[in-house]
Formats: sequence, structure tokens, C-alpha cells
Amino acid sequence: MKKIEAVIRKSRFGEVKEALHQIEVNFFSYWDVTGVGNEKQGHVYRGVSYSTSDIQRRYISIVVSDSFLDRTVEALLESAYTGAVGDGKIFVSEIEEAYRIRTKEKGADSLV
Amino acid sequence: MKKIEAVIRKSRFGEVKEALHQIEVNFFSYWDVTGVGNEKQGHVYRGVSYSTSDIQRRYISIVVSDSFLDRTVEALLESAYTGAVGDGKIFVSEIEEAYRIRTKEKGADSLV
Amino acid sequence: MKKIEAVIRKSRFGEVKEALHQIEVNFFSYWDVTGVGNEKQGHVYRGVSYSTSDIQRRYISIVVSDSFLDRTVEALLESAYTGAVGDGKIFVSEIEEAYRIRTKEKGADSLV
Amino acid sequence: MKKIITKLSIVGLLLLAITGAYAQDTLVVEEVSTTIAATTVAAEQEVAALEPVVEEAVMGSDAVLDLMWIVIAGILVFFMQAGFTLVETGFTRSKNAGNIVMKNIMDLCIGSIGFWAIGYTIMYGDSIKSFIGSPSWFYNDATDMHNLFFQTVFAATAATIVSGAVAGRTKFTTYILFSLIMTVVIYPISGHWVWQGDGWLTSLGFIDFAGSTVVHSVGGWAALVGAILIGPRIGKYTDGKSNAILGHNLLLGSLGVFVLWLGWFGFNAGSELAISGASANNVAGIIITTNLAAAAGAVTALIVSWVKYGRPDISMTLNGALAGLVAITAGCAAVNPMGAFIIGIIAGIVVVLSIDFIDKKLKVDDPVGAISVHGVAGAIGTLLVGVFATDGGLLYGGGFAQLKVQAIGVFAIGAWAIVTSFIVFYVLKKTIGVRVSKEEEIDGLDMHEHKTNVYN
Amino acid sequence: MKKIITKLSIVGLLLLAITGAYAQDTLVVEEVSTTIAATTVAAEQEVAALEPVVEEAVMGSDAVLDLMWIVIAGILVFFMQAGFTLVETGFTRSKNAGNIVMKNIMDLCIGSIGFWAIGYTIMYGDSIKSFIGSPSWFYNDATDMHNLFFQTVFAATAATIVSGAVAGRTKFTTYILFSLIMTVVIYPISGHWVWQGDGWLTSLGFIDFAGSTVVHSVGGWAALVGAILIGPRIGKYTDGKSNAILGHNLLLGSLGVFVLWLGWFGFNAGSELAISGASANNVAGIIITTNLAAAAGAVTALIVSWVKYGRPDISMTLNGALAGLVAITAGCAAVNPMGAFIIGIIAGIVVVLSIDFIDKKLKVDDPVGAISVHGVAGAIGTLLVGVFATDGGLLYGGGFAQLKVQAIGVFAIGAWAIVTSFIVFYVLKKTIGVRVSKEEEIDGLDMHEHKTNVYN
Amino acid sequence: MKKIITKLSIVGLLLLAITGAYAQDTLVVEEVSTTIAATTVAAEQEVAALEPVVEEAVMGSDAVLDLMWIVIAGILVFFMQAGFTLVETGFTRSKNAGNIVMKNIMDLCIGSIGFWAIGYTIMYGDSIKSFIGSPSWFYNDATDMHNLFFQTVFAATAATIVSGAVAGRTKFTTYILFSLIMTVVIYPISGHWVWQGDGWLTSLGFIDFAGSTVVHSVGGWAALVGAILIGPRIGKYTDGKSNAILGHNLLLGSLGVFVLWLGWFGFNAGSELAISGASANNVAGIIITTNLAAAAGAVTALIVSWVKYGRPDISMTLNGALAGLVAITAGCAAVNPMGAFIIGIIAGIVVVLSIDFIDKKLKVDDPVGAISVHGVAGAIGTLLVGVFATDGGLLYGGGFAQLKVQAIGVFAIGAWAIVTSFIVFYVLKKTIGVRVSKEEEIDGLDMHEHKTNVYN
Ligand SMILES: Nc1ncnc2c1ncn2[C@@H]1O[C@H](COP(=O)(O)OP(=O)(O)O)[C@@H](O)[C@H]1O
Ligand SMILES: Nc1ncnc2c1ncn2[C@@H]1O[C@H](COP(=O)(O)OP(=O)(O)O)[C@@H](O)[C@H]1O
Ligand SMILES: Nc1ncnc2c1ncn2[C@@H]1O[C@H](COP(=O)(O)OP(=O)(O)O)[C@@H](O)[C@H]1O
Repeated sequence: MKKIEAVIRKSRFGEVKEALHQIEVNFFSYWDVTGVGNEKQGHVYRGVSYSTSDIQRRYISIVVSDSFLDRTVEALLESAYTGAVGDGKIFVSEIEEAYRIRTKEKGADSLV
Repeated sequence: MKKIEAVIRKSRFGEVKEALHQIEVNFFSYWDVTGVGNEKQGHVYRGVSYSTSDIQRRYISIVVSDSFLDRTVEALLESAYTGAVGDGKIFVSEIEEAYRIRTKEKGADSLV
Repeated sequence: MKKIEAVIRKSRFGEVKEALHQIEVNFFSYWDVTGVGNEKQGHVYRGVSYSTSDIQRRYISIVVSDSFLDRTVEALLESAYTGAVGDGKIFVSEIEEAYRIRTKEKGADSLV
Repeated sequence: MKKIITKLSIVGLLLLAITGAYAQDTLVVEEVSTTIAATTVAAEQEVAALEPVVEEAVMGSDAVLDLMWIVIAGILVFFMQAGFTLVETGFTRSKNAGNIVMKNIMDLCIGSIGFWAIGYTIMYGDSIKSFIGSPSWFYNDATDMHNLFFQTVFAATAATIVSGAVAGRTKFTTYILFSLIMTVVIYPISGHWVWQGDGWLTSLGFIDFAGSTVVHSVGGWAALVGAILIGPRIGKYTDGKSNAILGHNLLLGSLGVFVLWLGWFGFNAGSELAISGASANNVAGIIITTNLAAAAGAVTALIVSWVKYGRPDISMTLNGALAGLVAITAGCAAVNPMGAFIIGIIAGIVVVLSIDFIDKKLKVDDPVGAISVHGVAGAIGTLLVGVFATDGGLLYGGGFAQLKVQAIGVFAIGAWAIVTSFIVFYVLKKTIGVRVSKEEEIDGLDMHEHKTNVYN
Repeated sequence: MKKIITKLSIVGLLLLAITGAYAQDTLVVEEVSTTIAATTVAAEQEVAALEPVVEEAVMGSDAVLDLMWIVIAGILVFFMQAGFTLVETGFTRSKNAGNIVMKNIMDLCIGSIGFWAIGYTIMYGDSIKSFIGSPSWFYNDATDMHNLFFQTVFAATAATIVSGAVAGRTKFTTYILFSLIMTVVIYPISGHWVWQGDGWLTSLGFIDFAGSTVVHSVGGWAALVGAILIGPRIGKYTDGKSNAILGHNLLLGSLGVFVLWLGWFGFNAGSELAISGASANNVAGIIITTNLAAAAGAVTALIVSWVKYGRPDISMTLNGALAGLVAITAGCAAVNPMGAFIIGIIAGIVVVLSIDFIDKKLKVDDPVGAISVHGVAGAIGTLLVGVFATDGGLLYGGGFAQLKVQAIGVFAIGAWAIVTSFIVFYVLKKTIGVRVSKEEEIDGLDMHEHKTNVYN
Repeated sequence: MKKIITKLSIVGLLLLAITGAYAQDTLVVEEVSTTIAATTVAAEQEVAALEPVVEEAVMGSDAVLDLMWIVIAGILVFFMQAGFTLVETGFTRSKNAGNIVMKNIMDLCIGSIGFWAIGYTIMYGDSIKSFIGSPSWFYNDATDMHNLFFQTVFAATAATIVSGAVAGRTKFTTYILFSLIMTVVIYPISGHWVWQGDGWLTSLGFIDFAGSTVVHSVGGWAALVGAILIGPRIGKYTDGKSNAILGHNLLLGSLGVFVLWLGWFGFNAGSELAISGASANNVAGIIITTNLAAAAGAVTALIVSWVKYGRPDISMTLNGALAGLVAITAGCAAVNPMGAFIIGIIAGIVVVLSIDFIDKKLKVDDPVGAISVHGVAGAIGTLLVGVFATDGGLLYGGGFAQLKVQAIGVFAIGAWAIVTSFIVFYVLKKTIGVRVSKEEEIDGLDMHEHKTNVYN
């Protein structure tokens, strides 16, 4: 099983969710993070203008069986894309075991 | 070392914490996430009723030495269980190295 | 590629960010978590004094190419250090693949 | 099936209310029109007689002043509902905030409707054996609307006090029913004893100027009974130990205290029910005693909490201000500034000890401290009138007479509030139940009772 | 380049305003000084004549009472701006909260300046053909400042209503321009028809005591036009289905409702524009009708939402209270408490159905329900005066005459508001545009329009 | 050991206060009772003499009107404390919100107690060499309580201004001590110069109607001294560059501005200290000038920030409204609407430039802009009275005389405030210290000073 973690623009979240829905990945967790990267945003606060690379982003964590890996990455790459600096990243890593608490199922069966 | 990540019901967090305490796992980090999965929740807002699978959940991340793995998973499976759809998931993955910042210890020693 | 996850004191975040900047690690994501560990904090609420090990912490997630691993861990160990119980932890794990959504680049190139 | 019947009966009730109300109303119309005819004649005569009687006109101005003051004070008291909402939500968890909002708004609405419909005459109607007023439906004396308003917002306050003490675990329907009974039965009857003029406590010489006992203690004791019968929130007591369940927003809580303090100027100084002539200086005096007691209560609670817990405690300080306000309410017109200051100090000490005691010794779960702030400080404040009243107080050579009367009043009304609210809560417990399910409580009342969250 | 020119022209305008204003002012000075001289003489004579004419002095007191009441009521109405801000931000998403704050503050500021500069005389100046007042710049009658103040805060209210309905997608500059035109043209003209004394609707006998139609409906219909022309927020309607876009803080929303309810006492009872003599009881009566209608509206909306959606809905209950308040505004002085109660019930039912209808059938996106609360409930409330007015209402033997006049007023002013605001919004749409870009909308107006977040 | 002693001494002080107060009080009792006897006789005589003297009765009504207005205005000013709390917490970080709440509540409590205990007579007692009033303990003139109240809430305001400027790094005890000295020494003495009637600035003809200088500038300059001596927050200036430290909730900040604006009507119009007779139109006029200046200040600050920073800045607009209010405070009764409008515009420009200058050039860390809003705008506003006063202003043919006097007053009081608060802060710095530790500051004052968080 693989864990796919994606840091995306908050404004693309609707599209990403829709795209995952299309490929029947209806199980994931997400939360809001602050991202530091190439993108800069200009702000003004009480006359002090400052530019910051600390930008609000959404973090999505999806664990899929190996067979789902490619299409999920594909879907993310498509749906989170705008072409401007700051579209975000996708990271893939190995998951050794997974359990569904309700049924105590293990492995890929526990995912869907 | 292993990282155990669990997505659980917020309402079970008390029990889970207690169970981890029983097996002397008194070190972990947690935060709130939104989970998408099989469970659906019915809401009404200003007359628009909608059902959503975006449900508030708690995410727990515990890094343990290999020998602690089984009992920790066990404890989580027990304590987070209600039997209804939406009890959540547990994911296990490999951690290559761990450091305690205070002492600069490495490996399993750094965990407890 | 490696994922470096660090749980640090919120009050050290400024220093940590600066240290990462020094070694040109200008890309990471962070969010706030509650940490349970050895440190205890005394509180009083409406006359009930209680001591809790649930302490607000900052969670930093950095994915780096293998060559950056050591200096990054080094920088974190230095900058997050205060010497008192509760300085936090650093965990290292393997990342199999990384993508930059904007350019669809893969691997280490996608990181910087 | 059941559900549909419930729905239908609700709709039915609603229709009934409208038609019934209307039927009632058309009858009234005839009466009114004859009255109007009579009044018109009278008015014309009056106008004819007006010019020579200058004094008459002068009294007119004074009557207007009094009415205006009552209206303005009533508006300030009205705003206390917002203060209660803020304090109660701020001192409890976010998952129940919507439920508290709903309870407070309903207190106000039910109070407004119920007190007009029947409560006002139960309280202020012609006295039946000095115990209860003669009730009549839908009060409609066009020359007395300012008093109806002022008393309505008082009634709503008494009900609202309970809301905070039972927050986070009480069924919404149960609470609404209790609030209704509180507003139209429990509060007006004991209120009648003191404020109607012919009530038996008035006759004894009991002094409760603006309602430390009549309003706040009644609310506080009902809160005590409710909190006991409903039981503590899950997780509040484990292994016999009291745990802290943190309020989710002390900033809003403190904003609520400012709003309550503001409203209290109307509550106390408005209870003079006049401002013209000699009342003017009384009103100003009440403003000062009220303000000083609140300030003294806050400072004292801060110091006591500092000594006791090692840090100036925010929520205790806020409660101290409220306790000072509650305590001075009975005597605000009877004591001088120094008396008010000392009453505030005593209230500030008592409230911290009382919250501690109720929480840790009695193990009654009162998330906002309503029992201590309104019940205990209200009782103490009423008693202290017997000590500090410049006319008749113990310290001013009046002996123990007044103090004794005060004690009788405090206990009589306390007993009344405890017994009646026990009956109501007990019956509700045995019938529709008073508490939500464990799951609902953990998830938060907002999600289950109202299917919505306050924060999104 | 363009940007610099814009900036320069803004600065230019500013300077112009200052100098222009000043020039105007020096002219005035001369006038004033001669007036002062004249007044002084007059005053001296008056003083000389004072002692024997006691009645004169008495009237003085009464005039002061009236002025004081108007000022206090105006201050209460002023505070409604805070209530609107809270309701509107609470019922929408946090990413637009700063923008809503700015819009509401600017409504107030522009209203204050614009109404003083020209709006007041357009509304209350000598009537030109019963249609519009004779405008004159920078109103400066030192004996009429209380009325200017009271009317100013009313004007600001009318503009603010639109803000909520178009929240979350409207360009800031566009909104500001609309608000200005609303305050100095649209609202004062239709207001003139009803409240100036010589307006054509007054002559017909149209009753809109405190502005269900004059203020609230005008705001509500403009909101409808704005919401339609600007279009729904992104994501509000997908596949023809209405989606819920959650308000971010219903607690602040409910605090806003308390503040509005508070302010409404000033709004309605202040519209008596007097409190001395016979007005005193009227004022108190208005307070009661206002309060009862609000309470009835809230309770009814709660029950209807309970029946319809299976749970007592928080935001609907809040809207119900507001709908009751809006509906009683026209008839608060003309109906009795029972009439007010029934009007509140009707408003509570109507507002829930209307919100549903506008959201799901008309598919007009109105995040806070402004169209239903102010437009629909305002119209219904105005019509119901023809039914429940104790003098001339259908149910009180007055026949259909009053109802007909009420209908004419509602439709005439509705048509005026819809047509004029359509023209304004349409022109703005075709010129500077009414809507922010898609990206700005998704990121939130705060970030793009103001480069700052409200919550940090 | 030390801790215990501290605790004991606190308890001791408390007891002392109670007993001392009580001792004092019994003495008073005797005096009072003889006075009462005398008064009763007098009252009886008065009653006997009443009927023929109708004018007497009329004056009674007027006196009541005046008292009522002062009380109501005082209640509005009281509520400004809530406004300050909201603005200060909203413009700073959440980790210090509880500390700010505590400071603001204590300002009010200490002000209420201190001003009654001694401050009021220092300010308004018989003048000693036109410099200070004759102090006497525990003011207790039952016919003057309305003035005590009104002046008390003013004093509390002066202290509160400092709170915002030193937010986020100041020791709680230090602040409390400063606040006490401010309320009972610094503010009453300079206030005596202007408002007591025999003060030396009054004699010069200095005009500061409601306290642009007496209240706001004094607070503002003390804030400046405090902010300098305490130093900037950690992270505010790095490498000589000013960094933005974001306020955590601009929505609450803006709610605070609405509340302050509301209270300001009481602040300015209440300072007429009367409403009967000729005062009525003055009061209404002040309401209008106050409102116009605030509106002009907000709009101007919005425009200036738009031109300067490319976007309409939320917090600057809010500060602009406050600056307009502060600036008009001195001249609200002396200028006409147009003058007020222009004063508002000037204040709106000045405040943005001043905030910029103090932050970036002086490098003084003032999180909420208190120095600019209260100090600078207060000084400017006071000076501008010499320009725009319709009676004696430069533009109205009065020449430079008034302007000169205004300048003397501004500088004299400025110097007084700066020197005295420097002494106080300096002594506190050298003794108990003014600043929390670095660790405490980073973790937030709430956690360390109060062991609790505001948000949970
Ligand atoms: N190496 C990394 N580790 C963790 N998060 C990262 C890393 N690089 C980028 N991110 C996240 O991705 C976001 C977008 O990256 P950014 O460099 O701004 O744009 P782009 O990917 O288009 O070059 C960042 O804000 C950050 O949250
Ligand atoms: N593949 C996954 N990757 C990440 N999170 C998941 C995944 N599957 C489930 N979750 C999380 O677990 C929660 C519970 O899962 P759900 O499917 O609703 O119930 P159940 O596990 O009982 O079938 C989800 O809300 C989501 O947060
Ligand atoms: N095994 C672990 N897994 C996940 N997070 C941990 C673990 N151990 C510690 N942490 C995090 O690190 C923080 C600091 O650890 P703590 O034990 O308090 O101090 P120290 O590392 O100095 O002994 C904890 O609050 C928690 O957030």
C-alpha cells in the first residue's frame, strides 16, 4: 500500500475532490497547513507591507493499494494544476500495514 | 522504529488516550482533520439539508520501537472501536531514524 | 528522498525557520498539533488546578533529497534546542516519489 | 407515524393559538371601542380644563420622565440577554454554543410572550391572600406598557440564569418547558410576595430593591436543583476528582460581563421606577453603589484567586464582578457608597469560595458558576441589607430587626424556588427526560439537537 | 500609469472637497453671524417675557424631552450597524469577513456624510410636486440636529441591508458607489413620499410608521436586484441544486441579532419623534409591540423549521426574530399587543418559506436572507397594518380601504426601489464591473481587496 | 517564604481596607444622621412652600433632565471599556488576549474605586492655587452622584488608553500600579487645570470641551512613554526593519470601534453636563459633529491607505474613525458640522502618517496605534479648535489668540503627562520591573501571568 500526500492550493480543493471522486477514491483525510516554498504573497498590515512565503495550503493524505497509485497521482496532478508558482507537491511513500478499526480487517481490504 | 498513524472518532479520543496510557505509550502527537470515507452525516443549514462525508476526526501520530508495535495497534483497535461505520483507520509505516532534540539521542532511545 | 518530520516548541519556530533558511531549505509545510510527552504544564481553570502533558506544538514536514538530509537534521537539532524537557523530536522516513504539480517534474528535481 | 402526529399537533397548536388569540381579541375590540369613546370625551374635558391648571402640566413632564427612564432602563436590561449568552457560551465548549444561543433566545421570547400572556398579572394583579396576583390573559393596559416591558425583561433574566448551570447536557425541549414554567409560575408568584405592594413579604418590611433574591436567587436555586437532577457533564468528575472543562472563549465571556454590567445599571437604577423629583438623586446613587460593588467584587475575586491559586484568575475575576453586581442588587438604594464597596468585597470573597465548594465538595457541575454568582451572592447580598442599610441596618443602629426580616425573605423564597423547580425538573425527568444521550453529549448538542455547528 | 492617475484624481477630489466645503462654509459664516445677532435679540426678548408665561417654560421641558428621546433612540439605531456587521459576517465565510466589515463601516460613514451633505434635504426639504424635497448642500440648522442625526442613521440602515445579500463576491468600489447612490438618491426620494408630510403617499393615508417599507423593503428589493445581477457565489448552485455554504460563526450572528433587536427599540419607538405628553404611552406601547412581534417571529420560525427540517434551526430562528421586527416596524404604533403578536407569527412563517423559495426555486443567492427578512417581511408587515390597525384595520371594522392604500404604497415603493437599483447596478456592471474575479472570490475578498486576513 | 509574606500582606491590606473603610464610615454616619434631621425639616418647609412656586417645580424637571442625561451618557461612556477591550485584543495576538481583558477590567475597577476614594476630589475639590483640588476621602455627596459617575468613567478611559500601547510584554502588577497612579494622580491633576472651573488653563480660556487633551492626549502621551520605556515586542524590529505582527481578530477589533463610536456620543454630548433649555440643541449639535468627524476620519484614512499602500486597509480605516472621534472631542461643541467634517478629514490623514512615522521612524512599538489615535489626534484636534471654533476661531475672524491658548494647553498637559508617567514607569522599571521574561512573552502572557488560555 502507498501513502500519497499532497500539498495543494486551498482554492483547488473542490476540483481535486471531484477528480478523486471520478476515479472512486472516496476515502482520505485532509487538514490545513501553512506552506513555505517558492511562491510569495504580498500583504499589508497597518502600513507595514511584507511579503511572505507562508501561505495557507491544504494537506491531503490518501492511503491506496498499489494498483490505485498511478491513477490517483494522475488525478491529483491534473486537478490541482493551475500553472502558476505554488501549485504544490505530491509525495509517495510505503505503508506497511493498514487496519479498519470497525472490522479489524487488514491490508488493502481495509482501505476502501 | 514504526510510525503508527490513526484516524479516529473525536468522541473516542478519551478512551484511546486512556488505553495508550495503560500500555505506557505516553508520547504522541495529535491534531484535528477532516475525514472523507464511508460514513455520511446529515446536516441542515438554513433549510438546505445536505449529507456530507466530510467529518471531523482526530489524527494521532505515534512513533514506537518495533517491539511496541503490536500492543499499540492492539490498544488502538480496542479503544477506538464502536462498531458503526466511521470508526477510522490505522496505518503503519517505517521510520528510519528518530532524534530527541533535548538530548540529541538517536534511535529507539529517543522515543520514550 | 527523505521526509523529515519535527515536532518542536512553538516558541522556537522563529529560530528554526531562520536556521533552515541559512542552509537554503526554503520549502516545507507546518501546522499546529497537540503533543503528549514527558513535559507537563500546570494550569488553573476556575480554581481547578490541573497539570497536563497536552502541550501546543508545531509540526514541520520537510521532504529533502538524500544529500540534504544530514545538514537539515543538524540545523533542526541546533535551532530547536533549549535543553529543557519538551524540546521535541525529529523523525526521518523514506519518500519513494515526489512530484511538483506545476511542472510535473519528478524526483529530487521537484523538491527545490 | 409518530413524527407526523407530533408535527401535526404542533401545527394545530399554532393555529389554535392564532385563532384563540384572535377570538379573544375581537371581544376586546368592542370593549376597547367603548372605552375609546369614553376616553375621548374625558380627553376633551381634560383639554378644556387644562390651561388654568399649570401644575397638572408640570406633573405631566415628570410622569413622562419616569416613563422614559423605565423604558430606557428596560432596554438596558433587555441587552443583558446578550451578556448572558456571551458569558455562557464563552465559559463552555464550542460544541454546545449553538444550543446555548437557542436557549437564551428562547428564554427571551418565551418570557416576552408568557409574561404578557399571563405572567404579569400573576405577579402584579390584585393580590389574592398576599400570595398570588389575580391572573388575566393578554395584558393590554395602554397606560402601563412601560411597566409590562420592564417586568418582562426581568422575568426573562430569572429564567436565563438556569441556562448556564445546566449547559452542555440538557435536552432542548425540557429546558424550554422549564423556562416557560419559570417565567409564568415560579418567578411571578414569589415576585408577588415582595414587589406587588400587598405581598406578605412586603408587609413584613423585606427589602429587595431590584431583586438579589426575587430575581437572582430564584434563578440561582433553580439552577442548583437543575444541575443536581441533571447531573454533571461526562468527564467532569472522575474518581471523585473534579476536572477542568475549559471554556472555549474567555474573551467573549468577558465581553459578556461588560454587557451585563452595562445592563445592570438599568436593572438596579431602573427599579426606582421613577426619576423625577426626589428619585433623581436616588437613581444616581444607585448607579454609584452598583458600580462600586461590581468593581470591589472583581478586585477582591482577583486577589483571592491570586492568593489561593497563585495567579490572578481571569474567569474568577469576571465572576467576582458579577457577584458584586448580584449582591448589591437588593440594597443598591438602601446603602451608601461605602456600604456598597464592602458588600462588593464580601461578594468577591464569597463567590470564589462558593464556586470552589460547589465544584469540589458538593460536586455539582455548574459550568458558568451561576449557582454561586446568582444564588449565593444573591442571598448574601440580601442579608447584608440588614447590616448596611443606612436606614435600619445593624451597623447604623437599627439592631437585628431588619436582618431577621431579610433572612425570612431569603429562606422563604429560596425554599419556594427549590421546591417548585424540584417538582418541575423531577416530573420532566420522569416523563420526557432531562438529559441527552451520552453520544449526543460527547459530539456536542449543536450537532444533534440542531444539526448544525456554530463555527465552520 | 492608469493607477497613478487614479490615485491623483482621488487626492484631487479630496482636496476639492476640503476647499469646496470651506468656501461654502465661509459664506455660511456671514449668514450665521447675522442670524446669531438676530437670535440674541430674540433670546433677550424671550427671557424678558419668560417669567409670567409659565406654560411656555413647561413646553420647554417637553421639547427637551422629545429631543432627548430622539437623540437616545438615534444612538440605539446607530448601534444597529454593529448588529448588521455581526449578522452578515457570522452568516458568511471567514475569508470575506474583513470586506463585510469595511462595507458596513463605509455604509455608515457615507451615509453620515452624504445625508448631511444633501440627502436630508432631498428627503425632508420643501416638497417639489409631492415627489422630492428641495435639495440644499450641507444642512446646518442648529435647532434641527437631532432630526438630522435620527434620519442619518436610518439612511445608513437602508444601505447596509444590501451588503449582506451581495456578500462574498461583489467588488468593493462598486459597492461603495451603490451605497452612496442609495443613501443620497434612492432612499431619500421614496422616503419623501411617505415621511415628509407633503409626499403623495402620505396624502393617500399610507401608514408606514417606522419604515417596514420605507427603509427595510427598499433595502430588501435593492438587495434582490443586486443579488440577481451579481449572480450567486461560486459553488452555490451545482447541477441546478442549491448547496449549503456555511456561515463561519453563528455565535457572532446571534450576538448581532441581539444588537439589532436592541437597536430596533430606538428605530420604532424613536419614530414617534416625541415622548412628551400623549406620546409617552405611545412610545411604551411601541416598545411592547416591537418586542412581542420579534419574540413571536423567533418562536414561529423555530417551530416551522422544526416541523420542516426535523430540528430547531438556529439561523432560521435568528432570521425569524428579525422578520418579526421588520414586519412590526410599519404598524408598531397602529396595532395592539395581540395584533403585534399575530404579525410576528405571520412574519415567522413567511420568512422561512421565503428563504426556502428564494434559495431553491428562484435560485437567487442571498447568504444572510436579507431579501426575505427585509424585503418580503417588510412588505407583508406593511400590508398587515391594513388588517390589524386598531383604527381603520380590516379586522377592526375599517373595511378594505386602508389595506388598499397599504398595497399601493408597498408596490409603488417596491417598483421604485427595483427600477432605480436595477439601473444603478446595471450601469455599474457594464462599466467598472460588479464582481471580483473567480480567483479572488475563491481566495476570499479579504486577501485580494484588502490584502489582509481578519483572523490570524 | 517570600511568597507567603506577599500573600499575607495582601490579605492584611484587604482587611485593613475593610476595617479602615468601616471606621471612616461610622464617623460619617453620625454626621449623616444629623444632616438627615436637618434635611427633613428643610424638606418639610419646602413642601409647605411648594404649591405657589410653580417655577420652582419646573426647574425641578429641568434638573432631572440634566441628571438623567448625565447618567445615560455616563452609561454609554462606561461601555467604551468593552470597546477598548475589543479593539486591543483584536489588534494583538491571541496568546495575550486574556491579559488585555484583565488589564481593561482592572482599569475600570481601579478607576471606579480610586476615583471615588480620592481622585474625584483631587480633580474637582476646591482649587488649591489653581493647580490641584483639595482631596478628601470617599466622596459621599448624595446630590452629586451623577457627576461622580460621569467623571469616574472618564478617568477609567484615560488609564485604558495606555493598555493597548504596552500590550503583549508588560508585567501585570506593574501595569496595575501604573493604572492606579494614572487614575488618582496624573489624570485628576491636569484635569483640574481645565475642568474644575478655577484651574489655571480654564482661566486662560483654553477650550477642551470633552477631553481631546484632558483625557485622550494624557492617555496617549503616557502610552508613548510606556511603550518607549518598556521597549518593543520581541520580533517587532529586526535589523532595524519594522515587521508586521498581525492582530488576531480584526472582526472583534471592528466591533470594538462600533462600541467606542457608540460610547463617544455619551462622552462628547454628555460633557455638556446638561440637556435642559438651551443645552438641548447643543447636545444634538455635538452628536452631529461627533458623528461627522468620525465618518470623515474613517473615509479619509481609507483613502490615504488606499493611495499609500494600494489597498483600502481595514485596521487603518478603523483607526481613522477613532482618530476623528478623538480629534473632535475638544471642539465638538465649538465648531459647526462643516468644521467637524474638516477636522475629521485632517485627523484621518494625520493618523495614518503618524502610525507610519511612529512605527517605522521612531521605532516605537504601539500594537494598536494608541499613541497616534489618542495622543497625536488629540493634540491636533485641540489645536484645531483655535482654527474652527465658530466663536473665536482663526477662520471665523478670531485671530490667533485662541490658537495660542490651545497650544499652551496642549503643551502644558503634554509635558505634565510625559514627565509624570516617565517618573512612574522609570521607578517601576528600576524596582519591580516593567517587562515579562523573554520566555513568557513568546509563550504569551496568558499562559504565564494567568495560567490559562483564552481560546480552548
Ligand atoms: N520539500 C517540501 N517539503 C514539504 N512541503 C513542501 C516542500 N516543497 C514544497 N512544499 C509545499 O508545497 C507548497 C508549494 O510549493 P512552492 O515551492 O511554493 O510552489 P511550486 O511547487 O509551484 O514550486 C509549499 O507552500 C509547501 O507547502
Ligand atoms: N485510504 C484512506 N486514507 C486516508 N484516510 C482514510 C482512508 N480511509 C479512511 N480514512 C479516514 O478514516 C475515516 C473513517 O473511514 P470510513 O470509511 O468513514 O469508515 P470505516 O473505516 O468504518 O469504513 C475517514 O473519515 C477518513 O478520515
Ligand atoms: N513517539 C512519539 N511519537 C510522536 N510524537 C512524539 C513522540 N514522542 C514525543 N513526541 C512529541 O514531542 C513532544 C516533546 O516530547 P517530550 O517527551 O515532552 O519532551 P522530550 O523530547 O524533551 O523528552 C511531545 O509533546 C510530542 O508532541
